[in-house]
Order: sequence, then structure tokens, then C-alpha cells
Amino acid sequence: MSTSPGWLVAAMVPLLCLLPVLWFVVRGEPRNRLVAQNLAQLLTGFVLLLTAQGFGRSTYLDLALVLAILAPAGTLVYARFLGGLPPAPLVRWTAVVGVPATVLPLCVVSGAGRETVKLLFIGAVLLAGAWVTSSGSQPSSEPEPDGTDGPSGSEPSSGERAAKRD
Amino acid sequence: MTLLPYLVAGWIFLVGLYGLVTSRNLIHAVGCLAVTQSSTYVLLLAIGYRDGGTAPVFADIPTDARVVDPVVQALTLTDVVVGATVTALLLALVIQLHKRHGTVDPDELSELKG
Amino acid sequence: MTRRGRLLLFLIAATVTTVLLVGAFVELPDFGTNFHPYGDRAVHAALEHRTANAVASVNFDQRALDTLVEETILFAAVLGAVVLLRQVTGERRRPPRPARVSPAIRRLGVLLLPVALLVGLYVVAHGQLTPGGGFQGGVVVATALHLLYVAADYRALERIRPLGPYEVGDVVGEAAYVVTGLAAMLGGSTFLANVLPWGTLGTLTSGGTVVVLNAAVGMEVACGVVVLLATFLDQVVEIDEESDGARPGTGESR
Amino acid sequence: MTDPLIAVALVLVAVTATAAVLNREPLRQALVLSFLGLALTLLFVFVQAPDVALSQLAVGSALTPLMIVLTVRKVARATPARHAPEEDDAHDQDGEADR
Repeated sequence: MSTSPGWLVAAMVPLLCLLPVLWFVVRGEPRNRLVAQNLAQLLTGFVLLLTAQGFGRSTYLDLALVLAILAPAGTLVYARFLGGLPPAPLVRWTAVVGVPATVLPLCVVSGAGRETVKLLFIGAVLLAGAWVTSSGSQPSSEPEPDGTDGPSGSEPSSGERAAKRD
Repeated sequence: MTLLPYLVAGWIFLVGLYGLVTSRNLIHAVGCLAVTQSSTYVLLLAIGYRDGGTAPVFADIPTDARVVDPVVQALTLTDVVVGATVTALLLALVIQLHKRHGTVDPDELSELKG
Repeated sequence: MTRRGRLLLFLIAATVTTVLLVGAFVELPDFGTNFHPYGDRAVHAALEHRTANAVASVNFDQRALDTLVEETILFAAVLGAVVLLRQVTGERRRPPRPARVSPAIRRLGVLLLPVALLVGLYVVAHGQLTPGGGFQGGVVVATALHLLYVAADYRALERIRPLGPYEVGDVVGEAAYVVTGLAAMLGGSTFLANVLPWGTLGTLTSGGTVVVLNAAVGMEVACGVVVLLATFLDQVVEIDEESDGARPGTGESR
Repeated sequence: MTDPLIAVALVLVAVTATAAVLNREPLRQALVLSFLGLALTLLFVFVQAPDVALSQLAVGSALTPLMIVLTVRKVARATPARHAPEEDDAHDQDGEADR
């Protein structure tokens, strides 16, 4: 195996982008946190693709594959329980620009073969997942209309319990 | 760089414990426990790292390649799975506690039982 | 104990722990050291048994007994969660309402579900060759099944996920692990010894019993996580407390 | 080139872990824990442990946060609005107990 530093330097770019995204996950507005989490998954996917090439280990691509599949599932499940997913142009553009910019050079380097097919497949799944999750979804329509989230937090029955607390 | 990974593991351990001690919500406490557990992963893998080594998976590399320690990786793998199941069991306990006592605040719970 | 007292006690304990930890870290081998006596021996043993993934070899061959114990912990935890979260007196089940899902999300779910199942099975099946194995693949398979929950609704999930078979699968996975170990004993070797032919390094059937144990673990983890997630989802979506008088009981109570 | 990557990932993990502990509202903590799972996954890839990284990816960034979200949902529904999440968070972020 041979590491190629160029790809690892390239991997540093999405990795460093994760730091500001973390700030939004932690301190952003409630609705933006889920979007930031979605963006973090996308950026992590880029780092995984680039480092697989950088470390010269094609087997590391499995990680990017699993991430590409689990990421939209996770985001959509959270969206359902946390009350909807707002449209996110930032995620969409990051995916539309970033996926080809990452996958195509990797395909050129690895040449025709099984690895290229895998790379293109991972890229397609990442792009499709980001495209759908960035177009937003309806607010939660779970069986329970009075959700845990949202500003309307006061219900009549809570009165006596809150009084007992102090 | 020789100490940084170990210090980070120690920091995660202590910060997770701080969260556990000061937690006012048992669900938050379970999350803090998950953080504390992750310090062990960092420590174990840091000990097993070898400069310039690669993963001990010989499907696409020669068998005399320079590899990192597989023993700690197997230990960590076990650790991750057991950590997840412990989290699941604790969360089930929290739900059950809440059904019985109507609160997830550890202080209120200790007032109930004395 | 008051909150302030507890915090004070923690600060004292944390200071002592910090001093001890830093003292220990200084004495540890440097990060990136070349001195890995156990690692070198484990790699040697893995290659001797023709297992390309040395981590899988440690888990399912060299330390197979430990993994059996870990499987038992997983099994017990799933069992414990199911027992704790079963429907009790005073709770009733309500039929879940259908959820509105946008067509794009539905299409994505329908497309991703088979892909995710295949990838999960691939990760399990190639456990002895590439990174992955029973644990990782099992979790992926279980999560994939719950994709349908996102894509359609809870009723569709319940249709493809009758819990009984998964509970049985959990038990069968655990039992298969023990039976493989006992079979080695019957063959005149020790419990969980690697008695099957080892094959050629780098092929799908290499590694002897590693393949069998890996598949057993994959089955147990997949079924266990499905049961676990289903138990939690049941609590959220279907089971409701009847007391409190908040909602007059329209459904039948048990 | 691996060392700088490991160093950045370590810092990311340490900061995320601290943020996860200080976020006292469980729903938000679940999202930060999910991010912690991703950061740990990257760290594990950089120290050449893809097996563990794969496991952490599936468990740490998907399974554990999901179970926490489900538990919060269940607990919050059983006691309607006794802790409004926003105000609980605001109290605890000051670091001062209200008794």
C-alpha cells in the first residue's frame, strides 16, 4: 500500500468544513440543526471517499457506501420526530457541486474497473439522498399532533404537577 | 503528538463524568454515559496505532505490509456493540421509571424513595 | 446530598483522576510506536488460518469465547429491554394513523430499501475479507428495514416485520454460535476451535469457522436490533397510558 | 500527512464530546451525539481501524441517537408539557441550579 498525500490534503478541506458545521449543530436555530447534521453527513462522506484513495485502500470505500445509505434514513427519521425538515439550498448545492468534484477525479485515477463502478454508485446514492433530504418535508404527521417540540408548551393538565415540583 | 490522543481520551472521560454528575435528566445522563464510553475507544485505538501502518486487512495488500494492532481493534469493536446495548437497556429503564414515578429528574426520584 | 456538595466531590475526584491519568499517559508507549508484541502475533495467527481480516480472526477465532460472552450480553440486553417495555396493565394499544409522506421521500425509500439490505448482507458476508462483519452488517440490515417506516408508514413496517420470526432469529443466531463451538468439541478438539478447512487467503470461504460464526453473529445482531427498535417504536407510536384520564378510552383495554 | 488529519479529528472529537455533555436538552443532545458518531468514525479511519469505524458509523451516528429520540418522545408524551424543552435548556445553560 502507498499513501498519496495529495488526496489526504484534499480530504482536509471537507474535514475542516466540519468545524463550522458543528457550531450550527450545537448552537444553531432548532430547525437549522437538523440541516447542519445532514450537511455534516455529506461532508463526512467526502472525507471518507478521499481518504480511501489517499491511504491507497479500496476496501475503505465500504464505509462511504454504508454512510451514503444510512445518512438519508437517519435524517428523515429525525425529521419525523423533531418536527419537519426545512428546505436546505446549502445542502443541495454542496451535494451538486461536491459529489462530482470528489467522485469524478477519483474515477479518473482508479481507471475502469470494479472500483469505479463502486465510486459512481456511492456518488449517485449520496447525491440522491442529499437531493431528497434538502427539498424539505412536511412537519411531522405522527399520530400525536401535540408534539414535544414547538413553542406551544403549556397544557392545562401540567399546572398542578408543575406546582407540586417546587 | 505523542500525548495528544491520550489526553483527548482523558478529557472525554472526565467531561462525560461531569455531565453524569450534574445531569438533571436521566435521558441526558444516558447520553453522557455514551460520551464517556467513547473515551475508551479513543484510548484503545491510540495505543494500537503504528506510524505508517495500515489496517490489518490483507485482502488488497501484501501479507508482509506494515499494519496496526488488530487486537485493540477487536476489543474496541466489542466495546462499541456492548456500549450500544447498555444504552438501549438504560433507556428502557428510564421509560419504565417514568411510567412508575412520572419524572426523569434523578433528584426528584431520590426524594421519592429517600 | 445537595447538588453543590455533589459537584464539589466530583471536582476533587476529577482532580485526583486527572493527575493519575496524566501520570499513566506519560508512561504509556508513545503514540505510533512500533512495539506491538500482541498485534504481531495476532496477525501471524490470522494469516496462518488464512483469514484476510485480522480483526475478524481475533474476534471469531483467537478470542471466539469472548465474542460468545459478548453475544450473550447483547442477547440479555435485548431480552431485558423487551421485558421492561412490554405492554402492562393500564396501557392500551391504539392503531397508528397513516402518515403523510411526500412522493420524493417515498420513492427514495423504495429505491434505497433493497440496496441497503444488499449492502448489509454484503458487509456480513465479506466480514473475513474486508472491513465489516456480523456486527456492522447486522446493524445496517436492521436500520434498512426501518427505512420503510420513513418511506411509507408504520402499518407497512408492521406488515413486513412480524416480530415473532425476528425473535426466533435472535435465538437461532445465538444458538448457532454455541452449536458451532460444541461441534468442534464433538470433532475431538476444544470448544470453538477452528476445525473447518481454512481455504485460500482472500477467498469468500477462507477462514474456517470464522465464516460460520460471523454469519451467526450477523443474524443475531440484525434480529436483535430489529426487535430492540421495534420495542422502542411500539412504545412511542402505539402504546399509550390509559390512566391520567387525558383521553377517554375508546379502544379496548387489557 | 496522516498526523495532521488525526490531530484535526482528535480536536473535533474532543470539542463535540464537550458540546454533547453541555447540551442538556436530550433532543438536541441526540443530534450532537450523532455528530460525535461521525467525528469518531473519521478518527477511526485515520488511525486505520475501518472495522471499528464501520461499527461506530452504524451504532454511534444512527442507532444510539435514534433510541434517545424515541425515548424523549415517549417520556414527553406521557407527561404533557411538564418541561417545555426550550426553557429547561435556558435554565441549565447558565450552569446554575434553580434551587
